[in-house]
Amino acid sequence: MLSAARSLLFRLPAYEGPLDLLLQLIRKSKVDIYDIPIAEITRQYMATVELWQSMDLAVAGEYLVMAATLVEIKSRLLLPAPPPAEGDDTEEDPRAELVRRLVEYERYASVVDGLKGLESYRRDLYFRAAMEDPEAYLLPVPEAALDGRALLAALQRALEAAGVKDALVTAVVPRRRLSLRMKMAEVLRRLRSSAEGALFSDFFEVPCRRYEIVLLFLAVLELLRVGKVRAVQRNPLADIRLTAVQEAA
Amino acid sequence: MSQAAEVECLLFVAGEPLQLADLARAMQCDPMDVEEALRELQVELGARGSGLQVLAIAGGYQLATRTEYADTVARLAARSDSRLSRAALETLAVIAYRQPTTQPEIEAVRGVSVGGVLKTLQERRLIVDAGRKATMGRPILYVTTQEFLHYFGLKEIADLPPLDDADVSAIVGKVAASAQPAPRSGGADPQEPGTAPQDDAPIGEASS
Amino acid sequence: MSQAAEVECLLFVAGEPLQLADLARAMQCDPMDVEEALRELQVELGARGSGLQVLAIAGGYQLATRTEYADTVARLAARSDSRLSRAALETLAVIAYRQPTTQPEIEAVRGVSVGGVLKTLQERRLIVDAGRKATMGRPILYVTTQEFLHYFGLKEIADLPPLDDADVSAIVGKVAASAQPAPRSGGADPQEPGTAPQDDAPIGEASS
Repeated sequence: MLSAARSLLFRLPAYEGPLDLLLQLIRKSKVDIYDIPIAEITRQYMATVELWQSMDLAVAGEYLVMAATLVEIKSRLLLPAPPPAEGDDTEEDPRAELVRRLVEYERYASVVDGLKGLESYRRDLYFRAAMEDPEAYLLPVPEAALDGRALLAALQRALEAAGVKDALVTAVVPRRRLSLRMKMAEVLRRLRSSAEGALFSDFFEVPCRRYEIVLLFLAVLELLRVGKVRAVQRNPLADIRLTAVQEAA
Repeated sequence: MSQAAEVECLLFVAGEPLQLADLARAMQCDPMDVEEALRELQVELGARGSGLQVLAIAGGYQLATRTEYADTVARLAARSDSRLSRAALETLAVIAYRQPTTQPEIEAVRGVSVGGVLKTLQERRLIVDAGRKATMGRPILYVTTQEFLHYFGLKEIADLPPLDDADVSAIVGKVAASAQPAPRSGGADPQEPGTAPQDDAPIGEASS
Repeated sequence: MSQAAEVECLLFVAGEPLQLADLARAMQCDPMDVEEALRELQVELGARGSGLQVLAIAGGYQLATRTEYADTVARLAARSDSRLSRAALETLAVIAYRQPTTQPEIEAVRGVSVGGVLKTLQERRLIVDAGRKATMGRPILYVTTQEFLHYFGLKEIADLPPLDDADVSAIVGKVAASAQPAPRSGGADPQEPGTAPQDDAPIGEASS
């Protein structure tokens, strides 16, 4: 019972509406779509809908409308056939309208797999500058179709993309904020404040941005070059101790 | 200098589908010469085992990578998996084969409401609003776009896989001769997507 | 499948110079193999008289048209009906709502380099250079033009649809805050495109 309910749960999203559910029931029962055993199919349909309801799933109104339709067709089939209307030689089967809708729906549903195939194939093709925006269709925007709304939509698209690409956004800041000179002054001031200097690793505060690491490294190299700082490393890969060179008094 | 190389340069720099007329103007030659040059280019690309190919897509011509190289390219240009849902594909199918068509008509075919799906498809520029139908309520008419063709790698609407028309009309005749108006050419024929909407012809009992 | 074709695909989709390391990663091979593949590709392109060539440029590699075809390409670029690409439209949108704004700010929003797009937009007279911002590097300030208004059928900039969606404003604020030297009111507010840029304040204790 539980497994039955669970399998239904998994299958639930697979139904694209009442027509889809009906078609799948008809296929499963291996009956002729033009001669639907309406009582049996209605029973199965109602059982499915009731199961959803018993599982507290919100059943869309469309499924309930279809349930009512099925019950109505069933009851009409039970009634004795009305006398044929004058001038009408064919007797309308109460199922005809439903069958017509099912067939019509199936026509379109059946090309979906074809479209899926085309979609997959197309997604394996890449166009020029696809790296910038792989989802873009790379079509020019027709001038006539453009107005302020298009522009607003474009901005929103760009901003949403930017919201996702946080790292890229924040990476722009440092370019103009820090200079080597500033960093050198900062390092030197810190080293001068203590007789034993500081460890090279002490300068890195987590989280540390890449540009800060590079800048710090360059600053230390420059200070070493101009002879304002001394570096001592006890053995390979050990931490480097930096000390400020005492200025001649 | 060869015309094949010229056309290659143009397709390369454009990065979007170019029409024969655009190419002919830039190459200062006849559209037929352009077609010849396109064929030559395609042959040359194939002969030297190039990673590129010429595609006839969305009403024009465009250079694209071959599918064999999709994995390599994907490692460089990561894309999110934003394929269309089945609901979106079904809705698109109805629009593509019946265009121009309206929300009530689509809902009649699919048996579910499609407002949200239509909005998504419009945002992705796969369908577009093409005026209003001259029936009660004046519903918006939807048609597919060039982007739709591009999304599915089609040159034109006629390239869509055929909806099995003959079969269906035979079936329709059998089960519901009285329910279906005479098979019309407008909506169901994928060859003529541009056929003017026959106003207020009851399209497939949409209102039933 | 060949490595020359793989490298061709990658250079084709990139649209900007790619470094050996990028190519090697996507091709899952050694940088030396990439160099070999680049040489092969160059030879193949030459042998079949292709309009394209591999350029070693700006520390990377890029596909480009050969100079002989410059005139043909120029005639395409000059076509009167040439329309805006999606990249151009998004860039233009950022400029329209944030003007005056700079290339680094636009790139902060769009997450990609926009140098080529800015050039195109300037050539089409949709944006124009309006002086330089008084920040480090003194980047060029861009604003939209009369032609821009004409193109979009606007009477004035104030006719642009207001940016009132809370989500969008939040993102604008966030992006602006990170793109600006300090969280100031001026830059972060898209409603006040005319706010004068303030001077670069020295950073904290570094100014000894």
